[in-house]
Amino acid sequence: MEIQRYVPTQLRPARQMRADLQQIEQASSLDGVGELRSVGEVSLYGPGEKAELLDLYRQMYLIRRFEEACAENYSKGNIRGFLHLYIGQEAVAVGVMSVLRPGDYVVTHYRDHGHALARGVDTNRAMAELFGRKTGLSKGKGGSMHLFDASKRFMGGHAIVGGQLPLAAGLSLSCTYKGTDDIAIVFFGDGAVNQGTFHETMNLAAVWKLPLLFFLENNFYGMGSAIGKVRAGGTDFYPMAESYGIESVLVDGMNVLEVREVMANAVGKMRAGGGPQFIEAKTFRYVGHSMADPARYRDDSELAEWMEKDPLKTFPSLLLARGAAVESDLEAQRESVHQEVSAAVRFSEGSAKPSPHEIFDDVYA
Amino acid sequence: MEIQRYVPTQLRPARQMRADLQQIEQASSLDGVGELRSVGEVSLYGPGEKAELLDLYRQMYLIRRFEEACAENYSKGNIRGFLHLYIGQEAVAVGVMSVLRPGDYVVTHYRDHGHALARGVDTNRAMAELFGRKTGLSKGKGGSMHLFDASKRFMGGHAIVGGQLPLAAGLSLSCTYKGTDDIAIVFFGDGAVNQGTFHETMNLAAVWKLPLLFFLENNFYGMGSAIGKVRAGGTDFYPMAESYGIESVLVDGMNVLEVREVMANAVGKMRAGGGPQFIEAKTFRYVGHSMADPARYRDDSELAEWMEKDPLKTFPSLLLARGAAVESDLEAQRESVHQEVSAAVRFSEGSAKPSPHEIFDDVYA
Amino acid sequence: MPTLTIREAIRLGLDEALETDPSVFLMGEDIGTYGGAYAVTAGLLEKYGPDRVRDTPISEAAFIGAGVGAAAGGLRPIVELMSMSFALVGFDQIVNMAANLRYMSGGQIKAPMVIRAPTGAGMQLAATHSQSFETWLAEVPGLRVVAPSTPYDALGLLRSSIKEDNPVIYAESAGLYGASGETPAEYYEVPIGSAKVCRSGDDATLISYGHGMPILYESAEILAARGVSAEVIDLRSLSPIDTGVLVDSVQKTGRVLALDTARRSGGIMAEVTATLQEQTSDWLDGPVVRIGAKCAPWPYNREMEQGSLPDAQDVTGMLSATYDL
Amino acid sequence: MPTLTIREAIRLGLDEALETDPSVFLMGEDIGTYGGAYAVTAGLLEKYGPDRVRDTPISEAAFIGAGVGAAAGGLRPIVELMSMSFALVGFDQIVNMAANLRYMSGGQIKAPMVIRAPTGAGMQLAATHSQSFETWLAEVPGLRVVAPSTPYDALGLLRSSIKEDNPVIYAESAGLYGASGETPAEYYEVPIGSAKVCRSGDDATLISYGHGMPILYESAEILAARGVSAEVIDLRSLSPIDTGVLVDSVQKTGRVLALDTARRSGGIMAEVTATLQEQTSDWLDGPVVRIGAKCAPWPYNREMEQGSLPDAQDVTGMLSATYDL
Ligand SMILES: Cc1ncc(C[n+]2csc(CCOP(=O)(O)OP(=O)(O)O)c2C)c(N)n1
Ligand SMILES: Cc1ncc(C[n+]2csc(CCOP(=O)(O)OP(=O)(O)O)c2C)c(N)n1
Ligand SMILES: [Mg+2]
Ligand SMILES: [Mg+2]
Repeated sequence: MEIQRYVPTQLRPARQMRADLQQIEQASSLDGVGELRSVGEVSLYGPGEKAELLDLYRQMYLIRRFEEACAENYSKGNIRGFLHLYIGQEAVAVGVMSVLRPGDYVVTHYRDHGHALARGVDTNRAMAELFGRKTGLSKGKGGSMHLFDASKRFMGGHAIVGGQLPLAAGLSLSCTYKGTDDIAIVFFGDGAVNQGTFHETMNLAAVWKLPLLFFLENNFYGMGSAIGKVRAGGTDFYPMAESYGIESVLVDGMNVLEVREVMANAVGKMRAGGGPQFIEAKTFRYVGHSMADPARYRDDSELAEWMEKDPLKTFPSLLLARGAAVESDLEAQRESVHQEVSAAVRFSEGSAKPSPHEIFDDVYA
Repeated sequence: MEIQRYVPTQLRPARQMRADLQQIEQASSLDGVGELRSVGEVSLYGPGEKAELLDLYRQMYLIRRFEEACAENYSKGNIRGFLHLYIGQEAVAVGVMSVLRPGDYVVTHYRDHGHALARGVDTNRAMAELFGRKTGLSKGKGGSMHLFDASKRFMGGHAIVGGQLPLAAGLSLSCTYKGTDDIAIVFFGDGAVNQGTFHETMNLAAVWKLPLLFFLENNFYGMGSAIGKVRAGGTDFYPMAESYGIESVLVDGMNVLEVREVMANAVGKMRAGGGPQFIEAKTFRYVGHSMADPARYRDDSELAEWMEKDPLKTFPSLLLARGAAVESDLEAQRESVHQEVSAAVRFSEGSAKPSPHEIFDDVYA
Repeated sequence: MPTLTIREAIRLGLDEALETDPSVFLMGEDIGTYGGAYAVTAGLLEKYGPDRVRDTPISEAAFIGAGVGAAAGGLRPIVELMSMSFALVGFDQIVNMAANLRYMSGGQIKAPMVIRAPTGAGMQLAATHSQSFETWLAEVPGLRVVAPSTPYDALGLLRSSIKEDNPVIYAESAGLYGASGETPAEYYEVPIGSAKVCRSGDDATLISYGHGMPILYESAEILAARGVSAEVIDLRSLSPIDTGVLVDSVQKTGRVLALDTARRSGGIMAEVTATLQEQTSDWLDGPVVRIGAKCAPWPYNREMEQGSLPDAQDVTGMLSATYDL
Repeated sequence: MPTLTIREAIRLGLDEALETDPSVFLMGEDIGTYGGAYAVTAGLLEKYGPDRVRDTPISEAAFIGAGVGAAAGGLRPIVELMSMSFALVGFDQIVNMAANLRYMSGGQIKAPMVIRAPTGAGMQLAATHSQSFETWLAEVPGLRVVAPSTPYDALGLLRSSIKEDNPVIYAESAGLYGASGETPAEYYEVPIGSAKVCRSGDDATLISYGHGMPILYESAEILAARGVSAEVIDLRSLSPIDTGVLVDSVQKTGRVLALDTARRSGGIMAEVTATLQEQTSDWLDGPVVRIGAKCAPWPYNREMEQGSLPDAQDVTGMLSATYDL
């Protein structure tokens, strides 16, 4: 079967939505998001925004470096079980989270480090969880696939494909039930679209007009299966949202600013009571599905093409080109990230392991 | 929530597909179907076709009368458990089955009497099953919701909403696997569309190009739930098939000839290797969901509107008007049906009940 | 004391919770306009409106999971399944999500929700609609499972279940909705995890729950007529099982029979049997007697279905055979 | 005799069936191009092509059900699940469809299919990925359930499972794929429903299956060193259970321990315990000893996970405590 490759020109340019967006911004409360600008207008930053842009870079770099440390520590046997890296997809998590408020709920699948870190989860405790330590977010009980931080409304880390979607629907229901304009967002992969829960949750969210943002990270493979082999109707998923009456949009998942802009638009509509939204980001994981996967099922050339759009190259270049940062700004971020990640590894190594009698803790409330 | 009513003019007239159909008929082998004519051309029947048309009437009348006898015997306590009547939807089953060949597989849900009878299942044994007798199709083990006749490739009768769809996919796979041009058809209701299995099976059938015909009997209610309350995106389901790359069509489920024509078209394409097809028929059950349901959730006027299109009135009128039958032809059919149904009840009453030791039979092959 | 049916007792408990706790809401197929497949929720939509009595699509996986999410978001959803048999299409959401969420998050999240469902055979609904999956769910750490057999327990356990901070499976014997009994007007609760000695006796301990209880009462009467005094215990809670009450009774009587109206092999009575033979072997006059339905799928035909279900003759017969009673 | 790992033995069995029986085909997630999550099916796509080695979408319910349908249509599908834990999203198709189809149709239809899946804990995959649902499925009338612990049994049971006219759950202990052993070059089968006495002894009977077997062997060695001669039995088949072999052994030894690497409560060993206490109570020196994993969801952390799993110390310790051995 022929696999349709992602062609950037298929994207609905985020900029077309600017008018829309501005209306919405006035109508709703996008706390802490500030005025959004598309890529071409980055040079128009104000003083606060420069720091914000740099921070986007820092976060993407943090995820990348954190995961490189994960891979390293997996080889050393400090991390075990299934480990799924997010490397290549960083622009998605960072762009998305930059738009959310503390009251919003975030739910994702097992490829969750990037989402957790971008949501502001403590780096030490995230790494300690992977090390299976007592100081880990889930006290060592969850591991890589089950990162949780309820204080950040980061509600996991779920390892059954598609299983997280209904949970997120319920969380979003709790937001409207309580009369808030908080929302829930749920991340899932192209493979998860083939689970019945995807379909059931799309319908439920639409029928009940839930403030649930379906965020599909389409990285073209579900484990070793290229989309075209396991999915009818092409490699674009966002058009199918229409059959549920859910508005949908496609975005370049390698471009953090576009993600951010598309998100702000969708979230604005949701806070104003518009019901669910669907965003599909085209992206790519550079490494295998998990540490066990050498990714023999795909071409090096496919990877190489995507790496040209690597957000950790393109975004800093843009910042430099537009005068939003100078090289030393970037270097300072990288340096601080290196320290943060090393500290997280040291923290984890130094943390106690849970004792066997804790097996029975946390089974019941 | 406003419930969208079915408006006949929304139908894609079956006749528009005539050109298409003729091509297909030449390309494939529609054994025993004969040349199809749409309603307006019924007067052009040849001698064999007259008998065929009368038979369509007979079958619809048989289903109606059979089910009236079911209701009667439910009140008497001869039939128990859940009993779901098909009254009002007869044109669908009869139109559909008239196009199928003996090698095709038929799978349906718990509202299955109509499908079974139209498929040619023995009336006596069908009724005996409802009576829970040894002579029943399933030896009294299945009851109303689980009619099976493997010799007719009638593969049930399934009582878990949506559960029958994957089974039908597997049956259709067996057809192509063995290199035949047999197909499988699966019936389901508007409520079943909300089960994950619907979505998963649509995708699987499309990806694997299975000869599986998805036949949706949209009777506007799933038990007491009007579609609009439990389903996003309106009361038409057939457009969503497109998001799986499955060709779909809407048909008037009260018009047996239209159903037949649309079916012949779809089945022709499938036999020619075209993969799955989707047909949605708008129809209505005149009675409650099951014998326990007085159907208080809907207006009498809605029912009255549908009953004006009752196939057991409109179809015989058409036959008379076009000269395809005279009143005595119809009367003869009715008389023979009455005898058949009475005989089935007598057969069932007279049949032995299974003995308790048979509980353990048929658990394992 | 007012006399209520189990159906009415449950409705009362739901009504009361909706009235007093704004975080409580109901979800399920046809629980609103239709009033519920077994009419348990009749009238509640009219009283509390569609935000609190929510008709769902036929999407068990989605709305069970949405219940978990709503609970994790601070609400107290009560989810109705039309049948325990339909739990299967949402089993992953119950077993992997509701039950594991707290543990996987290291105790950060709680999911206080109740899943109610009619369960059991006896209504000629055949193989797919007559099953008792509460016995499987009772094995799952993280869940609580209760199963009332009287209106008193139905109301008392429902109150405890709604207050409980863990997900609770509330199994309603489909054949008992119409069973009636006295229910105090004053507020009371029946704690989860407490079995009840329904009739005390010295010669044998009879254990069951739900639909099995009427069979035990009938058996006890037959035994009494023979001069055998049977102690009858209703588990009421399948998770946790109140082992203490069972062990005390068996230590007194030295003879025990565990009856399930679901299939005999596996299930909750295998667990009860295994536990009792372990903890009371020094007191027992013979093996624990285990009785259940025949190990076949449930047939439609009435005689076969009734023949598959255990009855008082089976109970008294097995007791004589094993203990010479 | 050639030495194979369990992984290789299963692959050999699949290869052989594909080669000899045109009605056999494989379905599952990533079993083709990727070669299978545990590399069991590696190389088979290349050899037999995509019609017979079918990569599926991540739609367990659909493709398990499609397996049932294909079987009902006369084929012999072998369905791989990436994990027994994922059976839950397709549980309805297994329990209500595969198991009940024959019964509901009054014996008209048979569904000869095999569902293979890695099962069990020990790989730090945490709560949702470490479960052993074969013990639930073993309770379902209409299904057969087998679970090999050696390459010999893996191949022999796979052959029988593929020939079997009923749906078979073939549970592969995830921790044992690499275990190796001798496998005759001549054709043989291991019948479904036959337990194996792996080591004979007179003083105690030790029973387990799958991943529990290495623990029993180690225990038997420790006991032997103490002068206690243990008979070790591998159930191999969880449905039906070969009660005869178990009863014979217990009648000889008078002492019995049943070990499960899944959680202790409920499950197959509750059934074994309940059955043995009933059928061998006159021969037993004490209660049947039942050992299993701790009753909590599976934790990720290695020490906790290992602490949760039973080991040889638990076995020998419990035997001494109960039987003074
Ligand atoms: C129900 C279920 N089936 C199978 C798996 C095994 N599995 C884990 S991840 C995965 C691939 C998912 O792909 P996708 O949704 O595209 O996400 P990605 O890994 O690409 O981020 C599979 C098959 C699972 N965890 N749950
Ligand atoms: C999984 C599952 N959930 C719920 C039910 C109960 N139930 C039986 S039929 C039905 C309504 C189905 O409606 P629809 O699919 O529209 O078919 P119709 O009855 O209208 O023919 C429901 C909710 C069931 N049998 N299975
Ligand atoms: Mg993917
Ligand atoms: Mg309907």
